[in-house]
Amino acid sequence: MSFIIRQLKKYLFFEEPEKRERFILRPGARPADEEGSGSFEKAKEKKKAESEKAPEPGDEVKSDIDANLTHMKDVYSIPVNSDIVLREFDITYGCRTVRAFIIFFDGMTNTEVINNYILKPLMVDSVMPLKDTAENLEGYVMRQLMPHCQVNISRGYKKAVEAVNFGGCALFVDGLSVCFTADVKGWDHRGVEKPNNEIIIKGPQEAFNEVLRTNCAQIRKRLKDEDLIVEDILVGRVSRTPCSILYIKDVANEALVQEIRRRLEGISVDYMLDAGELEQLIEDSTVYPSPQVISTERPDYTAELLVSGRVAIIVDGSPNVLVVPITAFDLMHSPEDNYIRFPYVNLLRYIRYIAGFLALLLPGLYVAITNYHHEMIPTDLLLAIEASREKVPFPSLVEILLMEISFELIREAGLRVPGPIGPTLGIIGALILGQAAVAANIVSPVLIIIVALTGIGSFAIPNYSLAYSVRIMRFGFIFLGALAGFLGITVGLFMIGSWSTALKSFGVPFMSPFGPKTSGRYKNVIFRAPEWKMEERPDYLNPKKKRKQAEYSMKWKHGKRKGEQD
Amino acid sequence: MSVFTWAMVILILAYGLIRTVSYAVWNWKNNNRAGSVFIMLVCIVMIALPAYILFFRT
Amino acid sequence: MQMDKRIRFGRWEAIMLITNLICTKVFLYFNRMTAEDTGNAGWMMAAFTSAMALLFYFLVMSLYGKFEGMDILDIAEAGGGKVLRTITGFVLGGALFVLAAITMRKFSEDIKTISLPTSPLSYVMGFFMAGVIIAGLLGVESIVRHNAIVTPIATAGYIVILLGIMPNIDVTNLLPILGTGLKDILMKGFYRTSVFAELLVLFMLPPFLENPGDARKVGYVAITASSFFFVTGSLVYTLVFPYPTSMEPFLPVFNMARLIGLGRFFQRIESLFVFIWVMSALVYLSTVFYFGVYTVSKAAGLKYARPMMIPFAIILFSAAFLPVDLLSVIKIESEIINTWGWAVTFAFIGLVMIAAGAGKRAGRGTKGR
Amino acid sequence: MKRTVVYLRIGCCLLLLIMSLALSGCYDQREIDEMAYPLAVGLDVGRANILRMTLQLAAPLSIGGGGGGESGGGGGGAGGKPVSVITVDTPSIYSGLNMVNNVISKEINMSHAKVIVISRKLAEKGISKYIQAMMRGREFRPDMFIVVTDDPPDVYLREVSSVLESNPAKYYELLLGKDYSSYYPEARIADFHHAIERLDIEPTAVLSGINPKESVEEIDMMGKTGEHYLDEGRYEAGNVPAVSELKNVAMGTAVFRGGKMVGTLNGIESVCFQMVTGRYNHSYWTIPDITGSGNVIVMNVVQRKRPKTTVEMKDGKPYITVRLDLEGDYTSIQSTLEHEKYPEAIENKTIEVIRENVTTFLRRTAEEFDSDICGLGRFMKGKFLTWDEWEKFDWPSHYRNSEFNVEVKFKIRRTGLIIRLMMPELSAAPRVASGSVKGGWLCRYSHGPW
Repeated sequence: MSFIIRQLKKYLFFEEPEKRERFILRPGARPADEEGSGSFEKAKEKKKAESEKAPEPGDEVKSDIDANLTHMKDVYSIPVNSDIVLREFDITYGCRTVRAFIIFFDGMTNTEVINNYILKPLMVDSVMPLKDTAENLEGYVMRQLMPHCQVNISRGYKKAVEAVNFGGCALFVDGLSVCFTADVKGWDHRGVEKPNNEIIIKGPQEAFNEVLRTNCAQIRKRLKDEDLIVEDILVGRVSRTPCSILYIKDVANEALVQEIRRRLEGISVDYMLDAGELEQLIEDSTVYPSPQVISTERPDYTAELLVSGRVAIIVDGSPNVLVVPITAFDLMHSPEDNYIRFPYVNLLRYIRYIAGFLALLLPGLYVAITNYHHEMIPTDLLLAIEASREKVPFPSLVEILLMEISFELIREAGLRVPGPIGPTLGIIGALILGQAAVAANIVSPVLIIIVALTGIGSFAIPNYSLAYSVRIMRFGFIFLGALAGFLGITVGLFMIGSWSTALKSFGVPFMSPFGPKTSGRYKNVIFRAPEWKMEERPDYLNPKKKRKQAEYSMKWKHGKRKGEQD
Repeated sequence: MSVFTWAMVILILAYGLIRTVSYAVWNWKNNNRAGSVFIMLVCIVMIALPAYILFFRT
Repeated sequence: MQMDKRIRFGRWEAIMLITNLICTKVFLYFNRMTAEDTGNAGWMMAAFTSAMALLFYFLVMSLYGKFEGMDILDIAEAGGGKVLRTITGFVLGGALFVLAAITMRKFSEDIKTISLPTSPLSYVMGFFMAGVIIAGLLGVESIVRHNAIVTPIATAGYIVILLGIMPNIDVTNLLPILGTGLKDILMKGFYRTSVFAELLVLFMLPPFLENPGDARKVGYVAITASSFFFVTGSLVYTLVFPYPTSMEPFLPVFNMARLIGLGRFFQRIESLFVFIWVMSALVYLSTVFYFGVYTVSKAAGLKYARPMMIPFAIILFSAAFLPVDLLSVIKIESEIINTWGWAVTFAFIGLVMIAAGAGKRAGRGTKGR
Repeated sequence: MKRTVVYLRIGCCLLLLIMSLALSGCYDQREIDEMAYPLAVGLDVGRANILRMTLQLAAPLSIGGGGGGESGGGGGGAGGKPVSVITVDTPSIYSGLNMVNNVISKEINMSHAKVIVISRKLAEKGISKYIQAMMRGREFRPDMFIVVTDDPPDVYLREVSSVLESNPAKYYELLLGKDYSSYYPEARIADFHHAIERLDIEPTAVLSGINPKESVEEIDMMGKTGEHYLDEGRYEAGNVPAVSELKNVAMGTAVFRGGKMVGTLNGIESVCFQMVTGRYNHSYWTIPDITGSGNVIVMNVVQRKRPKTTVEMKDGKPYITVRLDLEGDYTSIQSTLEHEKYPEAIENKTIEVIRENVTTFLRRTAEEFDSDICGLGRFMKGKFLTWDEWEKFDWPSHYRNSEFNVEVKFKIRRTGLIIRLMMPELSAAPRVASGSVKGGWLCRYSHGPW
């Protein structure tokens, strides 16, 4: 009850809006709080400090192995927890024997590696005579006894537990107040496969999978550039999901990277499992229908977007990578646009925009015209529609809603039915239902055409999320069209337009480069210029380097031939 | 006008009035007396004008 | 004012904003008004009016030099203190408000006439109001950017109308060349400088501009662009509708669009232009309304303009109902707004600037700092 | 967080607004099948009231092809009449629409009316008030055609039953908006309306009528004057020697002065009318043979440029010069004489014929009708500086005194598919003796030397 009153109060009474810094991506901007040094250097220092930070009190690894053992058993609820493996053994060090144990999850780790490169050296090789009888056991274990490439020393339990949770193995040795963590991930996962949802005909056919590092590597192998930075951030208080921020150091705007870092660090949830969740946690407006983040499963497309100065976020366990910031027009681009020749791209884009227009407005326009603007229809068509509607008992609004809803139904059901039945269901649904509905005089035949065109239009939209938003808004336009004809539809367009122009995706106005106007509007927004003309990165991203091509990118066309010179 | 329309009109007017008056109060508290008075005047016009249109104009 | 401090926009957006504000009346009544004033020489009057507006603007702007980057309220304060600032703010805000109310009424009546004849006016106006309130709440950024998108589209639509009507033109309609006489062209043309009344929004813009020096240029470009619309509009209109009948159409451009018929299929498309009209009308209304509220709130020293949107929207909605019928709306429009608008836009602002200049010289400027 | 609250607030406002709008009802919302669409409107002098109005309503089920209902019965619908005609006597157009709504169940929507048919009687009484009423209405289109008939429109509209098109609207659009016959002008209501109010031009309408002939015998009874041919353009609608299933014929022009009809032009005069106004497209002209035998030469005459017209005032009389610039193709030469060899002679003959026709037509408009339908006054306007002077000059009062001078330029450009004999020195064709009138051209085609 008090909550309701509080909410009511919020709506009814004026209270001073809290001071919020709105992030606006400005040209050449450095983050406002760090004059002088770039945010990249700052981040570097921060990371360094973090890795050297002493563990919090109470979290330090004890030098007494029994204490460590009880602690770890406690943490992992051994023996209730059955897939955790705790193996105790002895290390012979010089002439003494030291107790030790390792702990790891069965199934998440590669036992082969543990056996051969961790346990074997520790248990067997340590017996061999030492070349160097240094007193320092810690250094001895680290440098000689663990022939594994990824070993870290941690002084706190937390890090060790984190590592074990993420497919590592922790080694505790008696007498040492540190533990060693080795990365021995070895769970089963999907290999690199063909993309399932963003299918293109020409171009690379590799998709991201669910493994973070594989995904990073997929991008890195395309962008062979040491300036490509992969920054890790753990999101989720409990799940500690590793996420990577990818950007090209000398291209991406530092303020932008800083803002993304800030948003990711500012997420306070327990579990964060997928990129789809992360998208909702970092986007600017959750209510706005269309997505403000590109979520792609194609490494090549991600690389292309990174080159233009955008930033990618990879979430471990999710085959989709988020790329920000974007504008409304980027959502109408397909990865294939880069790989096919320029005349075809323009035709395709043109068709895509028509498809978007149809998917968004066609039913609304149909309702508006048939209910308000009869004079617009050519007389022959008008009489045909009138004849076909003569026996239909519903008003055209009900008629179109009926068909739209059954269309969505077929779509959703087709997704759920297993494998090969899916398309069949679609055909049955579309053909039989449509045909029968017309025969039964429930809908008019013209309407079937409208709904079919709308459906096809919405599938031609390259971005999956955008297609959703278009479908939602379509219903709004149907109602507005039924309310006041073209006036209603125009007011609806105006409202959506106002909202879009007020919106920002990570500091970039959503409707740029048209509102606000920036340069390069005719290069790669609605139309696409030839490849050699793509000299500049999008202006609205304010990248560090404006140009990405030489002025004459086809050098061979200009200078002389070698033979001629000689 | 139907009952529903009346209800809508009254609801909108009441909402606008309460919110604006609360803004005036906020201004008064923040030492903007003149501004507060101005907002109150706006409030009066806001109620008077629709009332005139709805009731008193022949 | 609130977070607006950080909001900036470029020259292009400002030009589009001002041009759309001035040119929306081409869709409404401008052509008929020129025909009523000067017969078939309306295009001459339009050209003369534009030239006069440029001259006035030049004069006003020559006073502006010292105050670069300030809006008219700050200028008034620099010269005449708080009192002048408040007076200026209320005069300008009031003027914008009258413009918004009349245009709102007019557009609603138009839409009612051409596509929703049996709906009550409040129903039609409700749609406009909804758009205006939402744009007002979303703020100046959204309005300005929307202008930058809508104005080119509206221009394209307008040019399509002009091209589509080409087969119907008759060049002899321009004769006798001087229309109802040179005196009419000059005298009425002078008063009709009022069609540039919306320029006063420009004097509120400088703080928002990325480069405050642009304000001057924005004005010149916007006036020139508008004069293009005015002249082509009335020229083509006169060429299509011969003089005595050219005074009749209630909605000149709509009537022109009705005549478009290119073959059996490409005709009866005037309803499509409802899109363009309503769109530019909504942008116009939201801009004028927003800046009206903004000016008044700033003059009253309010910290936030947004909470004033709803009360002022209610006032606007009721004020639009004040004229009893369409004829009185047209009368107000042509006899008050379009006859005396220049007094506010050019004379009043010029006076304020002169006063401010004098005040500054008298030493107030240093104290204000 | 706060931002979302703002959006939520906006969303709530929106929802409330839309709900209120929705609940208050969609006032203008009309389904297509709740409307009846007249395709033509007829106006006549009423007996029971001032005006007799006839509406020709489209019957969608028979035009649009019956409702897609195999199961519903009815089906096909090709059998029914495409239109249904209603006649009411009424004081004015709009009150007539009200009355019609008492008869039929659907609301009348005029936005698809293509043509307005006016009886001659009404036209002679004056129709400007009705035209004005239609121009004011939102539903009437400004591009409706305007037609005057000798017969009552109710009879006329009942007779309209096109054979080639199932949809009468298409029939009207193709018939009246066509550009391949010049025997009647293109008359749209918007132009008509303008012309009523203008000083420098007078309105015209298409002349149409019912051709009642049922059989060829009726044509036989029209009689013929000897062996000489009659120009096909001398007819007016209603007395055209044709028999067809289609009873209504459009031919000729109705001439108005102000809002009142003052006379008619026949087909050939209508052609001249369009030549002078520059809206002439092309038509076949029948030119008598230069030798004076009963044969004819048929010429496809095209307007090359818009005519140049000048008006001079001399001793208070307008001297009007019209310069026509035409060109043409041979379409047929009946005589066996090789007329192709003498293009100049034929050109001159054509010029003579056209000039005579145009001059007669112009004189007729000035002297008989006193109505400047060609808009020649438009060329006088430029001589004045201001509108007041032009109004004071009062062109309509001067027009009847006009002197006309028609200059025609005509050049034969092409010869159709047969080009032989154009150049005498190249042709080695044997000369066929003249005088064999009958079948002369026939033997050229079938027994030619090639």
